[in-house]
Amino acid sequence: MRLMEGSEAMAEAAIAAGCRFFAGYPMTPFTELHEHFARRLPESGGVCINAESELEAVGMSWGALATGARAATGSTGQGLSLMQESFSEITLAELPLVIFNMARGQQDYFQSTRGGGHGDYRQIVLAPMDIGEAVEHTQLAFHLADTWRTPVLIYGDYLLAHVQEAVDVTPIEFPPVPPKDWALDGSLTGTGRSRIVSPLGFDKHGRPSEGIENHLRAIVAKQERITAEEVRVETGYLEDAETVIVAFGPPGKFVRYVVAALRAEGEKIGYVRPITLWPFPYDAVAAASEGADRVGVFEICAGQMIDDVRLGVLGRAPVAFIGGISTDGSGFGVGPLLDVEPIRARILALHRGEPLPPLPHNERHF
Amino acid sequence: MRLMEGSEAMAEAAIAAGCRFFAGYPMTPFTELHEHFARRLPESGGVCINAESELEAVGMSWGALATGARAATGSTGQGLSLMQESFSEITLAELPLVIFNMARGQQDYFQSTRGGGHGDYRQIVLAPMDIGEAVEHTQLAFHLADTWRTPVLIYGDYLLAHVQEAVDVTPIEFPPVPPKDWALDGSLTGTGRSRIVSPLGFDKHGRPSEGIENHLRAIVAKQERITAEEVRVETGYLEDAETVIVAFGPPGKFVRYVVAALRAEGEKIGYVRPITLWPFPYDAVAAASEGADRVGVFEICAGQMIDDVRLGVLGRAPVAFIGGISTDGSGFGVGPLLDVEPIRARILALHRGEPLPPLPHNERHF
Amino acid sequence: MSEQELLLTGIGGQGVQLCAQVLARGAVIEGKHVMLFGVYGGAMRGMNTDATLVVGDGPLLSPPLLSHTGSAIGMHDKFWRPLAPKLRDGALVLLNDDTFDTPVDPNRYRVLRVPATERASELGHALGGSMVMAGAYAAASGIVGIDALLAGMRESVPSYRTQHIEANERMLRDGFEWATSQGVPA
Amino acid sequence: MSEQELLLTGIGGQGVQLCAQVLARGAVIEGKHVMLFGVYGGAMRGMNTDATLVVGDGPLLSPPLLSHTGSAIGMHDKFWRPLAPKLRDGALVLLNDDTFDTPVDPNRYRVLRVPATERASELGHALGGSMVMAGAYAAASGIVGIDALLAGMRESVPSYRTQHIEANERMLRDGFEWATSQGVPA
Amino acid sequence: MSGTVTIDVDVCKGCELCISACPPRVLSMSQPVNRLGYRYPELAPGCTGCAACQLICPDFVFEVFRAPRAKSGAEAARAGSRSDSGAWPERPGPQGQERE
Amino acid sequence: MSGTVTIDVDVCKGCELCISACPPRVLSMSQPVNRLGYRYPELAPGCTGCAACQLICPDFVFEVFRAPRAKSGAEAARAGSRSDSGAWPERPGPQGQERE
Amino acid sequence: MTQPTDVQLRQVGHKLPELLLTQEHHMCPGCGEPLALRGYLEAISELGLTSRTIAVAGIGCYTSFSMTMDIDLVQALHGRAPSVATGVKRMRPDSIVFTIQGDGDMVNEGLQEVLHTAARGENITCILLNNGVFGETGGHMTSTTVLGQRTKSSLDGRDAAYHGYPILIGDLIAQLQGAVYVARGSVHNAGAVARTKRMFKRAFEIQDQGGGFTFVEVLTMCPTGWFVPTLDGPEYMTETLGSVHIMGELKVDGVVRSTEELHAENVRKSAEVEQALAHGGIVEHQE
Amino acid sequence: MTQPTDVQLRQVGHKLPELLLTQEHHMCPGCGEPLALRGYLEAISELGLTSRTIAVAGIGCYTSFSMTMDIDLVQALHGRAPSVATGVKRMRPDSIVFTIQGDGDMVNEGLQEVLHTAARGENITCILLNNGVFGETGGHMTSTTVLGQRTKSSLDGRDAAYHGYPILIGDLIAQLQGAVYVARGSVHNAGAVARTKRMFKRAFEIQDQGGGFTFVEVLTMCPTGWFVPTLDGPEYMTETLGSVHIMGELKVDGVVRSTEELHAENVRKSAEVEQALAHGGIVEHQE
Ligand SMILES: Cc1ncc(C[n+]2csc(CCOP(=O)(O)OP(=O)(O)O)c2C)c(N)n1
Ligand SMILES: Cc1ncc(C[n+]2csc(CCOP(=O)(O)OP(=O)(O)O)c2C)c(N)n1
Ligand code: SF4
Ligand code: SF4
Ligand code: SF4
Ligand code: SF4
Repeated sequence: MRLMEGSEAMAEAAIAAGCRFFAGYPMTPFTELHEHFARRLPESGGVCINAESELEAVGMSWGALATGARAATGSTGQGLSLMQESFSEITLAELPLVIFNMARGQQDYFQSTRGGGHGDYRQIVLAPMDIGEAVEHTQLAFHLADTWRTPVLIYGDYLLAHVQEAVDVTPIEFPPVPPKDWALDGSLTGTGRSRIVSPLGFDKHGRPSEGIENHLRAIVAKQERITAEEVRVETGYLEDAETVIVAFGPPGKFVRYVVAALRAEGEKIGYVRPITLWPFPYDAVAAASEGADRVGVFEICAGQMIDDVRLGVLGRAPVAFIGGISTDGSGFGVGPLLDVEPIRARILALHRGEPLPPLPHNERHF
Repeated sequence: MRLMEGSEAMAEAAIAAGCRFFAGYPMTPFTELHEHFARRLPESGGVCINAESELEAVGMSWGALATGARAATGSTGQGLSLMQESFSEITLAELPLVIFNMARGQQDYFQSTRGGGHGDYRQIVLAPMDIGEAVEHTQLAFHLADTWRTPVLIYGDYLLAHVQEAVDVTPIEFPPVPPKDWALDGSLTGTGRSRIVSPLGFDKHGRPSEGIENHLRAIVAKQERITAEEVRVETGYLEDAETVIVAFGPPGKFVRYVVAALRAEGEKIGYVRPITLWPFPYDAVAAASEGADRVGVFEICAGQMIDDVRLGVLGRAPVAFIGGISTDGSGFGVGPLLDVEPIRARILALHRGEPLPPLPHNERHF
Repeated sequence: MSEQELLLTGIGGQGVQLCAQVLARGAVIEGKHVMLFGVYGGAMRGMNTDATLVVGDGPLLSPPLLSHTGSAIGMHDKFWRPLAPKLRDGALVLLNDDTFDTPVDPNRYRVLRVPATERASELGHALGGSMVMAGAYAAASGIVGIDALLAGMRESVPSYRTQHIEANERMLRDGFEWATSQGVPA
Repeated sequence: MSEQELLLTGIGGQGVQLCAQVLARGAVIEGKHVMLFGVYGGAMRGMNTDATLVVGDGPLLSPPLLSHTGSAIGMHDKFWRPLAPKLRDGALVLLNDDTFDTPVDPNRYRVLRVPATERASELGHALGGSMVMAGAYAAASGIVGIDALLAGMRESVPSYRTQHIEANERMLRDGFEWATSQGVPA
Repeated sequence: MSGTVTIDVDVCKGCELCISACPPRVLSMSQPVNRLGYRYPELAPGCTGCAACQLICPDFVFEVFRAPRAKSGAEAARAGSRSDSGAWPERPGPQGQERE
Repeated sequence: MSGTVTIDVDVCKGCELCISACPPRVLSMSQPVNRLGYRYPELAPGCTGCAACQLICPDFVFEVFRAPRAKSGAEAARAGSRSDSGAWPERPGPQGQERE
Repeated sequence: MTQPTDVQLRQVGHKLPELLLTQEHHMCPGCGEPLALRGYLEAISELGLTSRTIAVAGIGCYTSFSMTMDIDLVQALHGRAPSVATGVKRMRPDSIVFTIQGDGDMVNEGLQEVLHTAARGENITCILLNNGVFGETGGHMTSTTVLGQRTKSSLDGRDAAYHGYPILIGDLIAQLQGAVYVARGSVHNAGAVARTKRMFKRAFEIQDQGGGFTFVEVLTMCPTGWFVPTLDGPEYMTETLGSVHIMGELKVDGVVRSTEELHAENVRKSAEVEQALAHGGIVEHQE
Repeated sequence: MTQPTDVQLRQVGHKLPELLLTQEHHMCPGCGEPLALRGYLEAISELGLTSRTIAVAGIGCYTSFSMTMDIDLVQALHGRAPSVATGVKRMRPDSIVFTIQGDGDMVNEGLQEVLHTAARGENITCILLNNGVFGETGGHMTSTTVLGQRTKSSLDGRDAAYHGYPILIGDLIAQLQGAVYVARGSVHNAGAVARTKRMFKRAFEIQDQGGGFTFVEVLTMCPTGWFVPTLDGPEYMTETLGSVHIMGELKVDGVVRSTEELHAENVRKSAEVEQALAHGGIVEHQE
């Protein structure tokens, strides 16, 4: 066990999972993750590039992936927005990119789960609530990416990046992944069997090309299989729960804590914590809402996951938003709402049918 | 009346609405729109720049907007993905950008309506079904953008860009928009009352700054007002409709045509055609589904708007997807599904509870 | 249906798009509502080039891609196969006799074989068959009169091609007169 | 609650973050579960710098931002105001006597005023108050013994600052002994 | 130096770049068109086998041969099923640069 | 040339850039710290009013004055409520570049 | 096509580069890009690098060669090829990695990619097919279009006051310390094609020796985008693009050469080629 | 602060530039950016351009001045200021439009923005505050960091083999035909600060006359990012950044000057400044 901040633990976990390439560009709170990769990858026989911009970072990772290497990139808010074109097309190129979205709050749920880029693509989104889970998810991410040949995004935040915990990064054993016979090494150049890694759906001349239409349909069909097989969710105290709270990531850990405390006080409240944001645990939410009187959604943003919750509940119970925008003065997404007290107050108000207390205001700039 | 392709009609309408700045970068099917602006804007006392890339195009428009000019940009798929960072932040800067999204099919619904960029922002999305409506929407877009100080996106496609119709571009009279006292001309420099146009929520020193948290909350509050006031939708044949079809844009025009024909044949089918995709006409969809037996969603993509339809229907009736991915060999989104016959067949199958016919395949590359 | 549909097909270089433009602009000049959509394979010679045209007296309801058509112009039969099923029974079908060999059932459709390339060549413009065809179609379909047709052509020719206007005019007239003399096929 | 919470506050330059690190690493060395979160205003001297620390014997349930705390270290009172309401009744509160003037109710909390800066100055390190404080807190709270504390400090000092290790050690011991001699306040 | 070329007329796109590239000017455009509808080059006597046409042709139409010693190239002229090779030149030339 | 400066000590961040920038070396750092906790410059006699300190100070601490003719600058030395101006130099200097 | 049977006849060059999977392509008549293609494909085979070469292609007309080149290849997005190639090379340091981009792709959309990659001294070869237009989208002006050049966005020729000045990308890259070899070829005639191929060889050889960033720009005809007859392409090109983007080896062994040097060399080389052609051949000995 | 009452005393320079709304800022001790700030703000006021100047700011430490400069201003995103300024200028051709960017903003994230804008000959002034690090995010290496320079990502100094070479952006821009005036100033001492201010004036004057694209780079200290004591900032800077990014007017009236010329000039100017200081003053006459 070593005291590590989340950024370091994630970098260590990535390396333990065989990640050998990383490229990034500084932006708070992503910067430290990049720094840890920069320090540790060369020591582990890998490469970390201080890319000159986010666009270049994602391009470099694309290239590394095309050789079959496990590779990752990441950023924050603005930087990830710049990478959206590439994310969309990397999905079409079926490359197993791992993306660290060290977000400022939870305002990037739509971008992460609906694809901020063009097209019908989706990426698997894992939302760890704390460092322990981040260590697990990071390794899982590389496994899922290779299994499905599709990008996997880890949704982190300022807390996950900077909180320090005593952790052990133990490599996780996963079932084998499909062989990467598509990976390029130049060896088939000139043999008539050369390969192409492309988002366009065309193979080399002489081999049957699916063409764009079939390619897009095949990607969507794969996404439907992922939807069926890869949903992950944690629930608690749902039996007889009158009020169900849905929350994810570190705020989900706060909610879990509060709900446990309220249960101890005898309040019939339960929670659903989506672990994969895409595919979203619609069934779990539906089941949880079945006997409930109300569903509350807590997000540190204006309310985005609530769409998915509503799609899961589908009218079975009223769905209310109990989160809100809350941030420090720098916009890093660590505001006064992210605290046990106000969360408790909002959950209780919902539970008792009282009006929600007003959102607390950030008073300090840090 | 003059025969014009949609691209030309939209450029003319924009100029009629007072647009004086445009910047873009070629990409099919956006290219022609840009060409028409390049030809017509200088003649109209405006400026059109052949920007060196999409990122630069949106930056230039940002600058032009900051001076109070009516300005626009646009692109297609990949190009719009690259602009997402700017779209998000322009929304926070409260600048009235008009965006022409000449999409390849309808696969960019999520990106357009959920914000492909980071954060909680939304942009008003208008989806004309044909040139006549595009001429109207283009003018409306500039009006709404100035009224709300927020970006408005026009969702077009290959058909809208290239179909030619005989049209008259008549300027529309709108109520006055708020004065642009925030627009920069340098005149307040050095007066102690200089202005700042910024996404960050900070005003000049000495004036009360809302700060990031309040600024984000204010933007969201504005978006809620837009949601309440700016929904636009067309419905038809809904009285006694057993089957309701929802579709938008040019495919919506096909659906309308087919539904009209089926009604003429006595089938109890109606349609809802969202005109604003954001804010989405949830109420109209809810009302339409009230007495219906089923709701069908037709989109030329894997199914994205269907989320919004489900959020509107909210369990009142089963919602089925009857669209699909369909494109020509170049990926421009004009595939064999976009045809009266297959649409008719799919609507009828849904209506009669029969299995959907298989999706037609593109056989020609053009 | 008060909306008249026309489907044009041929191969690159035959002037199919110009033919569609001339008819469309002619109809606009006559105050008609018009919708035109051209699909073509880019710069490549010999690739398919299609267009669809809808003309009506009032606002058009028809979408721009036609499932069915009441009339067609076939300049070449290379890419005709997938289009053939779109013809409505009784459709007016004008074929370029010189380059369209595929048989089209004259009992089911009103077929007019136009010696378009041949007549154009006689007028000294081997590549002008599409103008003869436009003239013939205008006459046979009645969607646009000869004056508007000629005016439509003048609008359609780009500034750097104005030298062709006169020849085009001759070919349009020729096709128009030829078709008029033939009478609309039954 | 088997999880022990600590809130630290001070102003930039006082060593608050180092103090938290040393305590945290010490606890890890003793096999405890530890969670630490530092919030600081960046490079600016005189700005607020806070940290929260949770220590427990098993996996921690507490989230990293504390609504309430069972103990606190106040190195400076400049940014104390918003934190004061977080103290649980009976919380252990260690204050740097030299720079913390705001009164803290000794009836409600177990307050220990540590002459940290003064003792550090006497040991020749005017800026070392936070180390004295760490020692004092370790003793008063019992979350970590002196050996693990010293080892934790050694891990916390970056390679280019190793020259400070010895002095830090002296100050940690001093604080630990001082607090032990005082006994835990009731 | 003497040589000859085979001309894969069916892939020619009629750009005529070879015509002016040919130093002895022994290529000229056909009257008939190929299956793509383009006119294509035809070879007149006098080819030196310099390969300029091969290098300048964007559609890879030319195969070039050279006779190191003066010799009838009638066989070559007949070779190539789809070729439209011109007559074999008479003049011998100096040994040029060439490659296997 | 002689001059003096006023020093707005409370905004000084103690970077010491002014110390080495001063040609006659009449600035030196204080022992006490200001409200931000930084030491700040103090002026000794001999200032020429050259304004080097003003130009190099990132925190805009200095106001600089020059006496065109040799003259006691005691008034200036006292001026500025929060200033910590040093003694007025005695030596006159040549007329330097200056501006209103 | 069968080989002539007479053993006395010796084949000169290859009809088709070995590394092409098919002869057919959909480029326009008179397009210069296939000529450059021949150059780099033959350079790879002739240097014996075939079984360890990886290409990264940008988006433009040349993209259709991604499917027909017999090379392990990554299809990049518009503008992004140099970064992608960087990632490839870092994970496959023993491979020869090169990019193919057009001027729109490289000097417009992705200008900073190639500059950063060059400055970083990445050990790859970037190839630019420079026709001064976005061919693929219909012939619009790019950042390399020279003053006076006709494009769809500048039908009367590029005008500095209205459109700004061209970027001489080869010259700019030559200024970067990380770039060791920078050359600008052309395909306006057979001699230029042959010379350009030598540039490709030089660049690949340097890369193979771990020499650092190498760059070969090739001026190519785009009669379609320029709205000129195919036949006039080469001459129009030398008069416009060629007179501003000066052909030659701009930087050799890390040393930048002056425009005067280049000019003198160009005059000399042209004379040599004409002589060689007059003597019946310019295709080089296999190296 | 009140003015001295003795009429004989003449104020030299201004304590605070007129165009600042407050004296306070949150830059680190010893930061060079406020020194450059003084230069361009005073240049604007002294040239009488105050009431028609519009600024566009990038994202870096200097962004905090967006709120405190008394200038109509657009806050751009990281890297995008030159395009934003282009849009502003095209709609306000009579205004003076300038950008403020750091090396991270301009030479990393937005390298192609400034190059395209310069090539286009856009009639604006781009200002670069070059400290060779991303100050704001904690002092990481940028594309201008010189070999051997210490940053958070290169604590042992930038190493060419590992990190690549720096981009000398001023020199690169000087190569572009659209750029008419390119200068590189510095703030390592009072003389350099004064000289840099003259560069700003020159640039703004040219813009005011519609001359075209002007560019002023300023080398600034970032002791925080370099991990050096504030006191050592200027010297560390001249030894690292300053010895590679050579100070001087790199391009005047469209003519690029050689490094030798610049060196000679720098020696001469330094001597002049020392003399001036010895004689008691370097603040210029108001123009
Ligand atoms: C991000 C993005 N923007 C625009 C396009 C559209 N596009 C495709 S190819 C092309 C131009 C290619 O020009 P160039 O690289 O010069 O190659 P050429 O076609 O001239 O061979 C453009 C703009 C795109 N594919 N992606
Ligand atoms: C797209 C994007 N990527 C990254 C960042 C994070 N970021 C903010 S400031 C900065 C560096 C600024 O460096 P520079 O421009 O050199 O200015 P300095 O801080 O050194 O003054 C970065 C990377 C951002 N704001 N936006
Ligand atoms: S004005 Fe000149 S002499 Fe006076 S204190 Fe400042 S630097 Fe020194
Ligand atoms: S230069 Fe300014 S901030 Fe620095 S020590 Fe001197 S007065 Fe203080
Ligand atoms: S458009 Fe230009 S570059 Fe593209 S294939 Fe045609 S000639 Fe070549
Ligand atoms: S980090 Fe560097 S650039 Fe930023 S304020 Fe501090 S010293 Fe200045």
